[in-house]
Amino acid sequence: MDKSMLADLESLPEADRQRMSAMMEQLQIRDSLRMYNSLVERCFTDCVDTFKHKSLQKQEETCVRRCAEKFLKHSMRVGMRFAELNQGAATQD
Amino acid sequence: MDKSMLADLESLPEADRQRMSAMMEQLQIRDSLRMYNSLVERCFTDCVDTFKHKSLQKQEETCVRRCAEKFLKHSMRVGMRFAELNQGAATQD
Amino acid sequence: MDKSMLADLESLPEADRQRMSAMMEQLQIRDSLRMYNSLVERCFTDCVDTFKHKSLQKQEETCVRRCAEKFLKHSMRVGMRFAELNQGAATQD
Amino acid sequence: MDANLSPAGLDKEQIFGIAEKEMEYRVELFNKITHSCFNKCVDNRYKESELNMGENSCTDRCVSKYWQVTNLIGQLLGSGKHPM
Amino acid sequence: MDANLSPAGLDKEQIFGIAEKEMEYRVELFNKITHSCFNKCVDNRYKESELNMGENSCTDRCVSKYWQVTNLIGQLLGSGKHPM
Amino acid sequence: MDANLSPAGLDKEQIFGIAEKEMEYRVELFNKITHSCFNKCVDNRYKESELNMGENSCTDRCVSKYWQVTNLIGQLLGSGKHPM
Repeated sequence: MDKSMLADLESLPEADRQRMSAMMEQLQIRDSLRMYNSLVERCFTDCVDTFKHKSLQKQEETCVRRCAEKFLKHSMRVGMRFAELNQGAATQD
Repeated sequence: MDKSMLADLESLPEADRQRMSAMMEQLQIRDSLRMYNSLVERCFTDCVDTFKHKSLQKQEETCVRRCAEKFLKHSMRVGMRFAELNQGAATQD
Repeated sequence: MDKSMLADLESLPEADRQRMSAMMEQLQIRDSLRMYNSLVERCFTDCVDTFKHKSLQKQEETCVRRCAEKFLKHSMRVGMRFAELNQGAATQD
Repeated sequence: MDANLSPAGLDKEQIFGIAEKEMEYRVELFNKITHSCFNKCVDNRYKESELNMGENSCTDRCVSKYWQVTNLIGQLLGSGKHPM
Repeated sequence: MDANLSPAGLDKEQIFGIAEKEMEYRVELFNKITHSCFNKCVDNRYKESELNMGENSCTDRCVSKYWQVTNLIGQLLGSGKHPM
Repeated sequence: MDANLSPAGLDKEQIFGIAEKEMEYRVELFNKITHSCFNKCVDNRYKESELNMGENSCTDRCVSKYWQVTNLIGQLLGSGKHPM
């Protein structure tokens, strides 16, 4: 759907390309903030289950750290595979 | 809430109505893409559970096809009922 | 991230501040409608489980009312705590 | 875009803004009904690609009940002091 | 709208854009806290329409802990090499 | 912003609009793959902060299968009479 459209965009004058990249930048900021929000939600849901205290307990903090690190590593791996597939570089098993 | 507002819109000049319908078109494109994304997510979640292979297995593919077809039929039925209710055509049982 | 930026905004001329508050108003309208949608979804999911009738049964209606009231009270409480934390007024336990 | 700017200016912008939010709301409502009623009514083992009669009549009633819940909560919000 | 365009042009547009994203972020954070803490703290059988003391104090602690998780993960992201 | 307005006017606005939706779609697709494959492949008891070999290879296959499901459903939608 988009290949021809993106080709069209490359033929646009400089000013339009600038606007395009400003738009992408805005989308990336929004996306990063959403990713952050959903990461916090996931790790909170998976790691915090008791509410006898107002402060995070040591083991909850450890769990949150590991959750975030695992998720970020996972997310980078997905990003690499996703990029390969977007470039049609996927191979069969 | 909106009935009076939509009446106001109908009294707007031609140029505004054009802008309005361009806006609706944009929303429909975004909505279609979101619907597509959420349909894929649902059928993937329900149908794919083993990861010994890189390719979809025959039974997974069958499941995905049925899932998508069922969802689309369901969605069209909901759309008809939704339209009736929006028009105040709902009857009691 | 935002404190310096918001300070910048306060130094903007009147016209910009007006635009800013118009933007916030739009976001609040959208947010209220989303909150409404998600509240309905939650109470429907938790309270309605049988579909032998086309109309809400008495006990389902009672459940929905309680669900909505509880959620709104909860939401206001979260709002107060959230505001305190945003102002750095949080204390230790 | 410029062609649509009227002397009324900001007010018209606000009307468009509200109309846009209103449409987004309706689309989101439709999507939530579709997904909620699929979860409640349709067997997700997908043994066939047709909806059977039970699934269809469940869907009709589900949409109707969802709509009633929407109105009921709308009344609660409208009548009360809740600023939603 | 035109009245708000300044000589600074694009930069101001960017400031507005970032401020908008920032506000969206806060609204989304608030919504996620509200829903997460409702799930963790409030009995969803809805036997009454009041929140009891246990639910209220659970909510207070839940919001506090959610906030701490937000800060903790924010630190991890800020200190690390992760491009989020 | 004004500098970018061309004689073609509305058409260019539409191109930008569609390009924006397309990018939003890709971002959302990426996010859904990430979350779905995390749910399917990663142990959420978080006994360590590394992904083990099993989790990594599960992720690779999961992304590949998700992509195939996306294409399969895209074909169904494209070929059929469904207006999505």
